[in-house]
Amino acid sequence: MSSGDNTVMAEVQRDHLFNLVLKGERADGRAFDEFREITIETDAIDTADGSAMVTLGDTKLLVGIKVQPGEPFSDTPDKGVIIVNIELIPLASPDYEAGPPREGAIEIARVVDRGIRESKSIDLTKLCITEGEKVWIIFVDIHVLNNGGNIVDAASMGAIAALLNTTIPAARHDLGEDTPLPVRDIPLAVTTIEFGGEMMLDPSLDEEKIASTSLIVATNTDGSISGMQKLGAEPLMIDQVMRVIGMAQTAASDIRKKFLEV
Amino acid sequence: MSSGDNTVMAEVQRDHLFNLVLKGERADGRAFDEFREITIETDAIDTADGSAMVTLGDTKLLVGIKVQPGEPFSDTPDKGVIIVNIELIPLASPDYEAGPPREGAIEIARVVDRGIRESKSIDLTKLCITEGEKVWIIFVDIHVLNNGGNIVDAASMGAIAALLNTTIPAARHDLGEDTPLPVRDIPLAVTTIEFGGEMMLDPSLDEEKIASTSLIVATNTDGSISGMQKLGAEPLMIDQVMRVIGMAQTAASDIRKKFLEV
Amino acid sequence: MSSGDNTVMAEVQRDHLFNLVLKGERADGRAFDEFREITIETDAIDTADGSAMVTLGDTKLLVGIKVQPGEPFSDTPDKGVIIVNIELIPLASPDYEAGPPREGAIEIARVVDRGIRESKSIDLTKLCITEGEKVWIIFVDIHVLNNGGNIVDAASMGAIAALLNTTIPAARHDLGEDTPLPVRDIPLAVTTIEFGGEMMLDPSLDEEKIASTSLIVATNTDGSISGMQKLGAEPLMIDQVMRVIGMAQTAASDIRKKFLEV
Amino acid sequence: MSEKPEHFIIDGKRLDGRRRDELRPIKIELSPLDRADGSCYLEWGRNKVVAAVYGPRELHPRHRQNMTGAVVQCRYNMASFSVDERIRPGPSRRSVEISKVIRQAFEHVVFTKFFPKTAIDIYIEVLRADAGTRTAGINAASLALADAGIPMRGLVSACAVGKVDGEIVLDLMKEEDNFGDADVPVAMTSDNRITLLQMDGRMTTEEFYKALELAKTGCTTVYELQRQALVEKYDNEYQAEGGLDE
Amino acid sequence: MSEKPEHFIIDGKRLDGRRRDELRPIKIELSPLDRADGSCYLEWGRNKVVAAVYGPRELHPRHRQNMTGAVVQCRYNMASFSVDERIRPGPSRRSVEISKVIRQAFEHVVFTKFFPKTAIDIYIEVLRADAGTRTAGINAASLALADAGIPMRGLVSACAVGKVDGEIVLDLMKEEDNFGDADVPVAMTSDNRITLLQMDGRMTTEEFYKALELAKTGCTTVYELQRQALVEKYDNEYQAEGGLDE
Amino acid sequence: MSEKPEHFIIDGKRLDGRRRDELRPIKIELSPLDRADGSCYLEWGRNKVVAAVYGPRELHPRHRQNMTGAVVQCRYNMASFSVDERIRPGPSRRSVEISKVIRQAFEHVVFTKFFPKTAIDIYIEVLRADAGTRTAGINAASLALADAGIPMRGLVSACAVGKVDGEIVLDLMKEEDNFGDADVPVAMTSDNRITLLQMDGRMTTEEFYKALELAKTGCTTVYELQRQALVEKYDNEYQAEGGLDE
Repeated sequence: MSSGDNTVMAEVQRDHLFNLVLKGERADGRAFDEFREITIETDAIDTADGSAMVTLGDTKLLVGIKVQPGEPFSDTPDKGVIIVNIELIPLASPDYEAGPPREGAIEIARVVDRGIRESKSIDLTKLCITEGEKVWIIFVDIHVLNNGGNIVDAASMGAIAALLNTTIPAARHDLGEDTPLPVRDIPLAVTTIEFGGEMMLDPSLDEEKIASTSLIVATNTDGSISGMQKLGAEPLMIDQVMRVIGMAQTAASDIRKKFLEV
Repeated sequence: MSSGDNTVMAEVQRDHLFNLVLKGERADGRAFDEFREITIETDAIDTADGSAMVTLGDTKLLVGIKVQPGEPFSDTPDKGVIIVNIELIPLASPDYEAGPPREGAIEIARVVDRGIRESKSIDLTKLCITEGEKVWIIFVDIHVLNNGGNIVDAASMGAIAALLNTTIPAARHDLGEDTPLPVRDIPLAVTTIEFGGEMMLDPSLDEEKIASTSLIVATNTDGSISGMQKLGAEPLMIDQVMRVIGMAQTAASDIRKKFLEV
Repeated sequence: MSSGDNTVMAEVQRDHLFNLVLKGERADGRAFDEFREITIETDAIDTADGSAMVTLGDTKLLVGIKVQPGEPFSDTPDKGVIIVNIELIPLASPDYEAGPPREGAIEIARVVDRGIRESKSIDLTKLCITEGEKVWIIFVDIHVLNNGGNIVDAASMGAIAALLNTTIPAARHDLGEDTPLPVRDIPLAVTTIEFGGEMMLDPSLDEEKIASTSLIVATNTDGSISGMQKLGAEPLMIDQVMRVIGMAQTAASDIRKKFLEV
Repeated sequence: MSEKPEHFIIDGKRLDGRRRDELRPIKIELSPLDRADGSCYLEWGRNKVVAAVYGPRELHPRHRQNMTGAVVQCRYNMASFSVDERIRPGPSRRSVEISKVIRQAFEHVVFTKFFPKTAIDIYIEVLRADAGTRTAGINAASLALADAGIPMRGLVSACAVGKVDGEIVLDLMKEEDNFGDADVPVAMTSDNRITLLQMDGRMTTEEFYKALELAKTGCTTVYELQRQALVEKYDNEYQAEGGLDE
Repeated sequence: MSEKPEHFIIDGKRLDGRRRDELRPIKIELSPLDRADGSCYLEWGRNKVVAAVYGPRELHPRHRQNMTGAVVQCRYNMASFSVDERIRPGPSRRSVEISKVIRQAFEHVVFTKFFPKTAIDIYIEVLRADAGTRTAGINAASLALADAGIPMRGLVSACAVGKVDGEIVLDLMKEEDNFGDADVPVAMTSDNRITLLQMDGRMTTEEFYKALELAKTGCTTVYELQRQALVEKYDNEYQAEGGLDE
Repeated sequence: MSEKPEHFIIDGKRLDGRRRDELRPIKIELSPLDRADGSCYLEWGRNKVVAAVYGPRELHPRHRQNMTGAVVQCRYNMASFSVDERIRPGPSRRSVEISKVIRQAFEHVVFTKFFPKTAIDIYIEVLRADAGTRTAGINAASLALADAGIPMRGLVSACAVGKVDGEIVLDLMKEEDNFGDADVPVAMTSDNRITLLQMDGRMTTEEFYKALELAKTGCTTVYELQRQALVEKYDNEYQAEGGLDE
């Protein structure tokens, strides 16, 4: 299948989608700035300290949080640690292979990680147990079950939803009473692809494959930006970037209100 | 050679062995429930804390035990640890390759491990030095030198023979006097293959290759069962399983008496 | 390129160099016992605790030293540790590949390591901080930037030059005042190749490729030998070995005086 | 980590109220994933597993191909958050062994001969683990294979039997698995051909025979649930496609 | 590890005396390595990086080849002694990500179509790191590509912009990077097409726009330095080869 | 770990009673393993090693094949229990280096040209290590190659020489190796062509010359033992096959 990317079928599909774009349409009938259907179910897994099952169109993923005491980094002895990991397991797509995470998975994990970290959404100083010795380590494990396109946005929603749902299991470790993880902001990463000169949100799998370039923008509740990553070979102009930022802010605000500020 | 498995020669050999089975015979003249010649030489390696060199027909392997202080598992703070490892080194067979242990080696190691562990042959609570901090770790390393078939049974004999021969090197670690490792039972794994509707013990290399299925049964001195593993695609019926258990018990009892209860 | 090693071009080059050797000549006009131009620039990298940039003809490499507190080996509780590592990064040659160090890199690192260690150039007992608990670990990282032949000799010069330039960063670790690393001797490894019955020092890349065999000899300031390694399939006779030792001693003495005893 | 209970069976009831021969509740959802050729989500007590099947499809690298039939491959994996103590991602010795025995549980029933040179890939992900994840995985994988339209002799059904307080019981829950005397995972076809059999612990021959017989009734119950799930799905599809008018 | 400074900008001057829109000094040396097809050594403030390019050359294994163009590959690596705390040799998650975004920064400008089935390999080694190693690496790699004679639409120039003390500044130094509010590495062509864009930290939309505009002027300055280095080199070669008489 | 002895040589005798130029006892058993094409078990003092040879046989992957001759490969490995402190299974930097120098010790003597595209694999397992495992391994491998019928120019024989208490001695035992002043492993053909030479420690040129001469006599003694083992084996086989009547 992946070997078919350069074939006649791929050409035909590309042309078809391009012609639609010229008419201002997308294959599934959505507007360019419209997301597919979203569901977010928290508390999905009771062995996790926080969890969320997300569907975004056909995309389905599960985020599980584990909170454990551990050593701080030597350059931030008074801060907790967040570790975001994404597993693109072969169950989720014919294109994924078993083995250690590859470039693509590492990039997604790091982009989601920066979105959370840079927004200062989690006050890491509150996760210090004994300075220089013991802090809470927050493992955010993103388990993709079905890749229907736009893993990044689904992972971003799932990660913050699961964090909002997380309890610090202090009692289990004889470190006092359980408390909810303090979350101060709701950062959301939104992916925009460029194709045929148009900008589109929430790419489906087919759209993702033919996109010339894409830009991920993470924004916060107050509209500020806390992360950005350009993917793909085609360049972008400054005005295009600014337009994408606006689209991402609006979309993130909608999703935040509908699904996360409850 | 391994690429020849699907060839005409393999077909011919299969037919030949099948015709023998119809006549109630095996290629090397043994009865279906007869083991090849066994030798077990303990104390083979004086750098090990216990050791045994086993030959089983053409199969030859060396088991070395190392006992070292180390940390217990967090869920069993008052118990020692047994770690069984098998090395199918390329010296032992044209079919083995260098590299980390593969599926087959891992399975054998785990089956031998369970046979010992589940029989409670080693009283792990006696291997505790300081609860939660320090216990004796028993490394059982099985080094296969010549694969002539039925590695599992040879490894099982070698492992328990070496354990019976093991000294806890307490003096070397300033932890009191050396004592023999306390062994309470003599579990033995016995492999039975099914071929042509017949059940045969101790498969040779050729028999192993053509077996439809095989069942490993670990039994103890009192005849109780402490481990079982079915290998291969062909299914077994309940009555076949029960028949195999009987064969394994008898064979194990013979081997135990002849070689291990000295 | 490396696939061309068995080609007609390689044959032609071999013949050409062979004909030169018959006339007592080398392709670059050097005498058989003559080194290419050497430059050694120390203090090249201020994030390292010691460093040296070496050029040897076209060969260019950078040695960086990092000194960190760490645990001693259990069999030498009162001694510091030297760890020599060489990175044959793909930037340095079309023949190098990314990935963990291969046979060749490991051998070079170990030969350079032994040259330093066995000469007792560094008094490891002076690197003990708290016996059995904490000692200084000296990481000697050799970063090859351009492989123009004879990496070993360049690495050996670079390693000792960088060590002579190294400060123990005690203050940074609250372990007293910074002191220079005590270096007692200046061991140097010199490579001699055999080709067409002649012995030649400091092989260029082309000469290295066609050498039948080579012998690395590490010698010290007093002329004593502190390391040797034969590479390549062709055998050597005892008198050849002794001749090579003499060449290596003379060459090392020259280099030591010119570049290292300042 | 909980403590070992003093008794596992009190007044004929187990810790979760079940009888000795009773299975935990099972919930099956077919085809939850659309990228895979077949898939199944299954809850078994507090276990949550999902299985997906891809294939028959081209097998790389080529030297692994079998000229005379499909190669069945299996990867059993536990999500890092599926148990109390976080699991490091990646294969462990345990998961490698379980992947192998699950694969062999299916090699007999899949008609591999129809698809030379291809692979049939079974992926099992444990999202939430209680005792019995391998048998739950097999039951889900069996349905995912059917959902993918892979030709098979029949379904494989699995359950574990074990021994606690000296008694043989069906379908161990976590405490029974951790602190009990024996655990016997079994998989079989609907005509009681055993395709997976493992054993941990210590049992007499008589106990073991009783255990296998109990496993047989357990697998039969599971088989009925599996069959029903498939029937429902095809009924629904049939009606969705217009029933008799089609 | 230094402490966070109280102020980053005092009397309009930054900690190292630069203005808000001023780059650190840049020094370029072309073709320092003769094994590579093209190479460049670059110092940027206290950063020291070297880039080498090999290719177009045969790509192995074959299944990675692209029938319709060259495959651009990139490996960004930090020497173990390039920072205060020794780095373990080998790829890290960070270096894998940076290698990827650098590769994509060049895929647009390299005329890959001319060289089907081949690889163009970009290697970047950071010998001494201050803030901004990825942008320094891109600038060096751009020149190494030119030095290797790889046909390109134009050079790629890169610099970072950031926010400290609430102000947008050009080309963050280490303290500004470690303790500042935001860091935006940008790479673009001479006609301001952005080929790399990342962002760390927190900024308003207005600040971000200002940052991009500042990055544009920074990249333009870098571009002039790159161009000048190439012109000088070709001038020298021209004269070395006999100037007009040739 | 034992302590360093005060003297290594007392009244002309070494710690184990040997003279300066005396080898430890050597015991050779040919063909102990039947799966390999050739094999040899060898005890040397308290060292116990086994060597096996496979080949000439097909070499995979194909790009490693040499069109003009066999590729000699070697894997030297120590069993985890072969020394006092357990060794983690798998290759170490030390074993990789030793595997390489052993391979090169044989490349000269094996007639590789007869077998293009194939591999000749030498496997050496150290079951019990005292000092001198690499030389013991070479001696065993040399016989395993002969046992496998690989055409060779001749046998390779190896031993170590060293320096203790300021004197040059043959065949270091463990204490001498651990605490002595130098160790020189040597392998050579019966006409004294050196195919392996390494050195650890510190020696003057004169001492080194003496060491090599002593190694020569040591290797000659080893060669005689190797030759004798082969002669005995072929004598036995000849008689087993019926002697003159055959």
